[in-house]
Amino acid sequence: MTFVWRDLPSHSFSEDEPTYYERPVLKEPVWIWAVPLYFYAGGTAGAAAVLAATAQALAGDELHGLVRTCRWVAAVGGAAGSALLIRDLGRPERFLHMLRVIRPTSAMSLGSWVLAGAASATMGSALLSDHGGLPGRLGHFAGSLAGLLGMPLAGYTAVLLGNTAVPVWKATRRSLPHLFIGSAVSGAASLFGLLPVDLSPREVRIVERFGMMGKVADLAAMTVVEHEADRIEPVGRPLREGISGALWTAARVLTGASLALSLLSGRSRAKRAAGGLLGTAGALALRFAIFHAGKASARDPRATFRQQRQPREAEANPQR
Amino acid sequence: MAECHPVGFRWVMAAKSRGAKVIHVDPRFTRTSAVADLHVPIRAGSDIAFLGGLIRHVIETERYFLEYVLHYTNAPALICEDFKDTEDLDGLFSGWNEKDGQYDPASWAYEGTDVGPAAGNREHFTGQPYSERGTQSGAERFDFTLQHPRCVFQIVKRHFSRYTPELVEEVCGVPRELFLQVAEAVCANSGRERTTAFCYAVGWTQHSTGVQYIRSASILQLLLGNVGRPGGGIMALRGHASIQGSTDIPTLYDILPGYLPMPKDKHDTSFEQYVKLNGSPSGWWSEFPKYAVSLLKAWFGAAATKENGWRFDDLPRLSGDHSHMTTVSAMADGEVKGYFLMGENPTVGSMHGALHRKAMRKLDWLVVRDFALTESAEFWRDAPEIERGEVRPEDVPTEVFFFPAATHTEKDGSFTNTQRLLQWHHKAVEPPGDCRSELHFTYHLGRRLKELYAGSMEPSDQGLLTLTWDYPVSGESEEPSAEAVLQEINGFRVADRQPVGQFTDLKDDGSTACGCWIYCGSYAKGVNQTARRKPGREQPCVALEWGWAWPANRHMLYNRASADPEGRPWSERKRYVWWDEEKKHWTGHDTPDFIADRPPSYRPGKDAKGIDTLAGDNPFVMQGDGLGWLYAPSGLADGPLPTHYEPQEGVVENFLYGQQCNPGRMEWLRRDNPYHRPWDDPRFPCLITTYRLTEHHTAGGMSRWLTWLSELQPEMFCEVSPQLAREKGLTNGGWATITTARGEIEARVLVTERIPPLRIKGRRIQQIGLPYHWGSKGRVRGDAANELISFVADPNVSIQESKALTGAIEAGRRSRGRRVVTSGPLVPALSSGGHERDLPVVGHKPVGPHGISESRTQEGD
Amino acid sequence: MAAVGFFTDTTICIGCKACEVACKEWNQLPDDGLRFTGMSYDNTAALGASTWRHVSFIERPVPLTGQETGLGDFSWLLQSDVCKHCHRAGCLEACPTGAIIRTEFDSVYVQPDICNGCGYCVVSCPFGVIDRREDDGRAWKCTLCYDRLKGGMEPACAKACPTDSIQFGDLDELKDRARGRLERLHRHGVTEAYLYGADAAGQPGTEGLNAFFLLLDKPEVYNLPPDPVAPAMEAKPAWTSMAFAVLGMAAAAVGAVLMGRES
Amino acid sequence: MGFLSSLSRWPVLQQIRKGDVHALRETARSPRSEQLRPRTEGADRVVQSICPYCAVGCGQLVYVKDEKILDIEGDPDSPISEGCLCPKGAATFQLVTGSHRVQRVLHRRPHGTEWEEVPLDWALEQVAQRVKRTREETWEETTKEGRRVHRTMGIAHLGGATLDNEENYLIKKLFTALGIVQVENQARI
Repeated sequence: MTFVWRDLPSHSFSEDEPTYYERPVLKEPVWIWAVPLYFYAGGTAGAAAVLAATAQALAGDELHGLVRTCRWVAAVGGAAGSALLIRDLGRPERFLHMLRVIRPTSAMSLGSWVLAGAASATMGSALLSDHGGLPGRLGHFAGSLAGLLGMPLAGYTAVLLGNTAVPVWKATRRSLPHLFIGSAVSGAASLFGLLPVDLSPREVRIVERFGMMGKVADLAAMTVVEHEADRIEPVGRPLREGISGALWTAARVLTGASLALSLLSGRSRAKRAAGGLLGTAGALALRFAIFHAGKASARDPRATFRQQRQPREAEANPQR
Repeated sequence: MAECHPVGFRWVMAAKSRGAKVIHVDPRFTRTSAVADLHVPIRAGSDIAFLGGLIRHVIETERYFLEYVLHYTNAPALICEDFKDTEDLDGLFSGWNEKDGQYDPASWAYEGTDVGPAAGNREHFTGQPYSERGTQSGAERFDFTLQHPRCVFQIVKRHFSRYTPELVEEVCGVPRELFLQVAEAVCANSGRERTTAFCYAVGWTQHSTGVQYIRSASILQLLLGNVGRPGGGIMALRGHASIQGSTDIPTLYDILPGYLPMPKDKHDTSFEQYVKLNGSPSGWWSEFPKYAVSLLKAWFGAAATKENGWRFDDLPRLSGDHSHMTTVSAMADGEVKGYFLMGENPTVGSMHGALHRKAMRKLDWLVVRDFALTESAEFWRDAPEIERGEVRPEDVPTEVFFFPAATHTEKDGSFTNTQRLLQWHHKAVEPPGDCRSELHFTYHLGRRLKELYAGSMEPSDQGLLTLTWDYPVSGESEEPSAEAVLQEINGFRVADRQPVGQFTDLKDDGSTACGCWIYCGSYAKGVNQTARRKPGREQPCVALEWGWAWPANRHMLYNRASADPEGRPWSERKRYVWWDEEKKHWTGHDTPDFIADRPPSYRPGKDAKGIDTLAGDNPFVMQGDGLGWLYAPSGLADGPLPTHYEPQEGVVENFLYGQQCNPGRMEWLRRDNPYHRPWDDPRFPCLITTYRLTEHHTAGGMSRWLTWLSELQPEMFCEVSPQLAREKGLTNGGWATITTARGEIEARVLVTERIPPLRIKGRRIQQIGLPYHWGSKGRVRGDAANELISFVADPNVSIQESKALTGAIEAGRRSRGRRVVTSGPLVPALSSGGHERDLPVVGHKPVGPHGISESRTQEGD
Repeated sequence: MAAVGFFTDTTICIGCKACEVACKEWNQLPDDGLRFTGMSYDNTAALGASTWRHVSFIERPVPLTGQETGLGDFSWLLQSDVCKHCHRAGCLEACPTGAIIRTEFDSVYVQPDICNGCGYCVVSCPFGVIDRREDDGRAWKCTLCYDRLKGGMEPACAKACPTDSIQFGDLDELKDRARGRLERLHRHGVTEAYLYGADAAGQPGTEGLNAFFLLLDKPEVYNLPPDPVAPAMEAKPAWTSMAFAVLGMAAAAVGAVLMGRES
Repeated sequence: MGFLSSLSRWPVLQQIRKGDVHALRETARSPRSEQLRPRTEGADRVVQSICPYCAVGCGQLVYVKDEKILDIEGDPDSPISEGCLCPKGAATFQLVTGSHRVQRVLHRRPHGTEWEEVPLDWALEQVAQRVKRTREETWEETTKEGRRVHRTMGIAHLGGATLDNEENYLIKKLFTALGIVQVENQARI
C-alpha cells in the first residue's frame, strides 16, 4: 500500500472536491510487464495471421514466403503471448482454468478462448502448411482459421482494457481498439523489417503498405485517444505526465519516425531494418504507455471521481 | 467510552436511538464524541470546577429532587460549628495540622456525633461514638427546611457558589453557552420521570484529586436523585477483565477481601480493637465482626479460635502507605529484595518507567508471569538506559524467573466485570508447554513454602503453617480446582462444610468460614452461580440469571432509592424496586438492596443496634446513617467536599484559592522524580494528557504482540493541534520529541483538530495527547508515554496523576532518549519564585522515607 | 434462497474496527502491514486482499447536524467499508475462470480453489475492493462469510459490531429498515443523510448494492465512487469499435496484398 | 472413466448443456464451494468463556476441535454483549494461539546477558527458596517505635487485574500469611 502523509489532514479536507486523503479509489492493475508485452505479441500475432490468411486467400502460391513468415510470426506470437499471460498469473499452474467457462461479459474470457484457438491455429498452420497432402491442407485451413481468430486476437485486448473501471482506459474504450489494431498492424509490419528472412520485393511492398496503413491508423488513433481521454482533465493526464506520458510521446515519435522513414524512397535492407526497429519500439512503447497510464489513472482519485461526476453534472442533475 | 469500552457503548447507542442525549466531556474529540449529541472540550485536570459548576447550577436554579434530597441524603444534617470551608481559608478546610501535614477531620463532623465512613479512611472514626442516642451513629440535628446555615445543604451551596458558568469558562476553557447546555440537559433529564447517568474511567481517577472528582459527581447525582435508580448512577468503566474482582478480592495492600481494612500497627493491636475501629455501631458495617471472623476461619481453619483472636495476629500490619509507587521508591532505595509481577508490565504501564527499572535493578530476584517477554521481563537488557550505554546488562544483579502464563481459555475461573457481575469462564484446552495458571503457580508455591517451613516454631511462620491450603488438584500438571477456591470464597458452615447461601447467614462465633463476604452466595446451594448462562433474551433485561452479581445478586446498588420514602416507585417509567404491602416484602426487577422485610415505615428505636438502626427509608445501607453523603463528615484525607485544585504540574494558577494543589496529595520528593514548576513553567508550556485507544490494551502485553491489533495502531504517536504543529514545525506523519523533567520520548505526529488548544484566562493553552500502549518489545514498538510522568498521587487511594501534566514538544526524533534516573537532570533547575504549590502552612508537610510526603501517615494523630 | 446483504449505517459507527478484526479472525487473514499512515485513526487505509472490512475516519471542518461541539465546525465521520456485492458486479462479470460466482445468497464469492490470479477482477471493480494477494497469487475480497451463511450463521463483522452499525439480513427487509432510518434522520433535520447504493434507481451503474450504506456526505468523502458502473454494462461500444477496427485491418491486409500486386 | 467423468464436470460443457449463457452462478461453482461449511460445525465442543480484555465482560464462545481452538467469537446469549465483541475481544483467538506466547520457563542469572530455559519444577523450587531466604532476611516483627507489624517489606507483588478472582484470592491469602503487605495491582493504577 502507498502512504500519504499530509500536513494537517483535517485542514486538507476540501468540501468542493473531497478525496479520502488523496488515496486512490481503485486498485492499481496488479499486472506486470508481461501483460503489455503480451498486448504487443498478441497484436502482432493477430495482424500477422490476418495478413497471412489474406495473402493465402488472394495469392496463395505467389506469396508463399510472406505467408510462411506471417504464419510463423503468428505462431511464435501466439505461443509467446500465451507464455507471457501464464507468467503473469498469480497461480500459473491454473492457466487451464481460463477455459473453465465462457463468460460473454468478460473480455478476458472471450479473449482466452480466442487466444487458445488462435494460438492452436497459428501453430498448426505454421507447422503443417509446409507439408503436402492432408496435413498441408489442414495447415492451410488452420491458417484461414488463424486469420479469422487473428482479428479479435489483435483487438480484444483493447476491449479488455476499455471494459474496466480504470478511468483512462474506460474513457477511451471507443478509440482504444483502433489504436491497438493500428499498432498491431504497425508492429507486425515493423517486425518483418527486423526478421532475417528473404522476401520478394512484392512481398516487401505488401508488408510496407500494410505497415504504413497501420502506422497512419496508429497515429490517428493516438490523437483520438488523447481527445477522448482529455475530455475530463485528470483522466488524460497520464498520457501527458510521468512514465506513461513519456512512453506515450516516445510511441508517437518512434512510430512517426518509422512512418516517415517508410515514406522516404529507397528500399535498402538497412532502411527497412531501421524502420522496423523504430516501428517495433513504437508499438512496444505504446503498449507500455497505455499500461502505465492505466496504473497512474487508477491511482488518481480525482480522475475516478470527475469522470463519474462530470457527465452527471452535465445532465444538470446536481445530486449530492 | 466508545474508545475503550465499545461493547459497553452499545447500550449508550441503544439509549440514544430511544431518545437519550449523549454528552461527552473530554479534552479530546474521540470516537465517543463522534456520535455524541454534545461534545464539550475541557481542560484536562479541571473537572471538579466543571462538576462544581453543575452542582451550583442545580442548587441555584432549584432543580434538585427535593424529596429525594430531604429523605435520602444528609442535606438536612447540621455540621459542627468548628467547620470552616475552603472559601474561608483560601483553599484549606478547617483541621489542617501544620505539624503533621494532614487534616484532622474532627471539625468536619456532624454536630454532636462522630460517624465512621463506609469506605475510605476508617481510622478517622475514633470508635467512640458520643451520640446521645447511644450506639446510633448518624447526625444528631437536622433542619428539614434546609435553611440552617450549618446544614449540609447550605454548606454545599456556599461551597460551590463561586463555581459560576463564568468561572467554569475561565478554569475549564468550556464556553459558557456549552456549559449551560450541559447543565440544562442534566437537569431536564433528572427527576421523577427521568434519570441521568454519568460514566467515567481513569480520566477521572488518575489525578491528585481523583477521589474528589468522583465525589463531585456523587453530590450532583444525589442532588438530582439519580442514585439507586434505573438509568442513573455513576458508572466506573474499568479497563481489565477482573480489575473489579481484584479490588473486591484485593491484590491491594490496604484491604482484605470484601473491603475489610488491613490491620494497622498503631490502631489494630488486637482483634477486638480491629473490630471496634473498623466496624460500625450502625448501618450495615455493624455486621463487620461476622465477616472478619469468617474470613479468618476461611484462612486459618481450625487453628483460628475465639481464644487466639481467630489468629488475627498472624496478619501483617500496615504502618502507612505501602501502595505501588511507595513500594517502587523503597525498591529503588534497595529495601525490597524480591518482586512478583503477575500479568502486569509496569515499566510501560506505570508512571515513570525509568524509576521502575532502576528499582528492579536493585532487586535480588524478580518473578515475571506473562504470555510473552514484556519490557518488564527484559528490563535488564532492553531499555532506554541500556541503549544509551548508561547501564550494562552485566551490571544488573537481579535474578529473573519468567513463567509463561496460561490464558483464560486454558483455565477455569471467574472474572468480575465493571458492574460487579461475576462470570465464570470454562477451561477449553490444556495450556501449552510450561504455561500454567496463576492458580497453579500460587498454589504450588504455597505448598512448597509450607514444606520448606514444616516444623518451624517461629512465630513468624505460624500464619503460613496454619493456613488452610488443601485444594484438590487434577491432571498431570496438578492444577488446583478453581471451583474449590470459589467454594471457600463463597463460604461454608464449618461443621459440615455446606456452602453458605448468603452473607446474612455468616456468624461471628467461628461456625462459618467465608473468604469474601460480598461474594457469599456465588456458590449458594452448592451451585456455581457465576457459571449461570440463561440467555439474555430468555429473561427480563436485568438478567438476574446470567452470572452472579455481588452482593447477593443485586445488579444495582442502593436500589431502595428507586422507590419513594413510602416504598412506591417514584414514577411508573422508572419503576425498579418497591415495597409490596401485601406480602410485606421488597420486590421488583432486581434483588432489592435492602433488608427484605423492613417496611418503609420502620423507624429504629432509641436502643436499636446494628442493622436495626437502618430506618425503612434509609437506602444507603452501608453508611452508618443510611444516607447518601453530599458532605462527607469523615473518611477522606483531603476534605469533606470536592474543591478545585490544579494538578501537580499545571499550566495556570489556581483561580479559586491561594492553595494551588491538593494539600493532601502524595509527593515523592526525590532527585530521580523531579517536578516542574507548579504552573507557567517556561520549559514545559504544554498540557499533556494520556489515554488508551480502542485497538490496544493498557501496557500492550495483550495487544502489541497480535498482528490483527498491531496493524490498526502500529506506532506510538502524539496528537497535536494544527496550531501547535505550525508553531513547532511538526508535520503529520513525521516525528516529534516530547519532554518532561523525567525523560524524553519520540512519537509520530498526528495533527488533528480533535485536540483543540484551549483559551484559559485569555491565554491559549496547547494540549498534547499521548496514548501509552507502546514499548520496546512486541510486534509494534514505540516509546512509552509513562516515561514522562512523575510519581504524585491522590491521598485517599494513592492513584497517580497521569491525566494532566506539563511538557514540551519539538519536531524531530529524540536524539538522546535520556532519563533523569540515569542521565542526571535533563533541564536546569528553575527557582520557583512566586510559584508555590502550597500555602505556607501546607508547605511544611513532613517528608518520610524514600522522599514520600503524604497526608495519610498514622504517625500524626 | 433470499438475497441477503449488509446495511451499514455510518451514523452510528464508532470506528472501533471490531468488524476489521472479527473478519480477520474468522477468515484467518494476515496483517496488511504495520505502518503508521497519519490518516486520522485509519492505519488500514483501504480494503484489500487481506482486509475485507475497512473503517474510514474522516475529520471534517463541517458540523454534523444535531451535534454540538466546542470545536466549532468539526465532525468526525466513521464508516466501515466492505465489498458491495453489487447486483451488477464488475469483478464477477470480468472473471474469466468462473472463480467468481454469484451464490445462492446473491453474494459475490471468489472461489479460492478456482482463481488463478489473472488480475482482471482487480481493474474491473469500480469500488477498488478486490485485490490480488502478493504471496498467494489469488484474488480475495469479502465473501459475505459464505461458509457461515451456509451454516446459518451471520457474517463475522455484523455479529461483532457493537453498535449495530453493520446490519446483516434479508435484503428487502434491510432496505425497508434503511428507508425507515433515513426518514427518521430527515425528520430530525439530518437532511444530508442519504442511502448509497440501496437500489438501481440511485445507482444504475451497478443496479444497486447488496451491501449499501447510509452516508452523511458526498460519496467521495468516504472514498466511494459517486456513480460507479460495472464495466460490462458499457462494453458494447468497445466491442463495436473493435469490430470496425478489425474489419479495417482486414481491409488493410487485402489492400496491401492487392496494392503489392499492382506495382 | 476418470477422464470422461472429469470432462463431464467441465463447467463449459454444463454451460452449453444448460444453455447458461453467462455462467455467473451455479454452473461455475466448484465442488469445494458446494460443500463449504463453517469450520465451527466440526467443533468437538463449544466452551463458554468471558473476554479477557476490559471489564465490560462480554461473553465468548470457544470452539475446540482435537484439543485445539478453532475459533473464538461473541456469545449471543450474553445479556451484556449479545454476541458483539470489540476489536480486542475479536482478536482473542490470536492472543491465545499466537506464536508470541513463550512456552518454556526462562531464567536469567544475576548479571547474565541471556535467558536460559529451565524446568518448571526447578524454577518453582528456586522461587520458593528465594521467598524463604528474603523473608527471613527482612522479617520485621516490630517497628523502631516498638509497634508489632509481623511482616516483611522485602518482598512485593504487582498484578492481578487480568487474573481470576480465585487466583487473586490465593495470592492475597498466601502472601498475607507470609507477612507480605506490598501486594498491589492495576486497580491502583
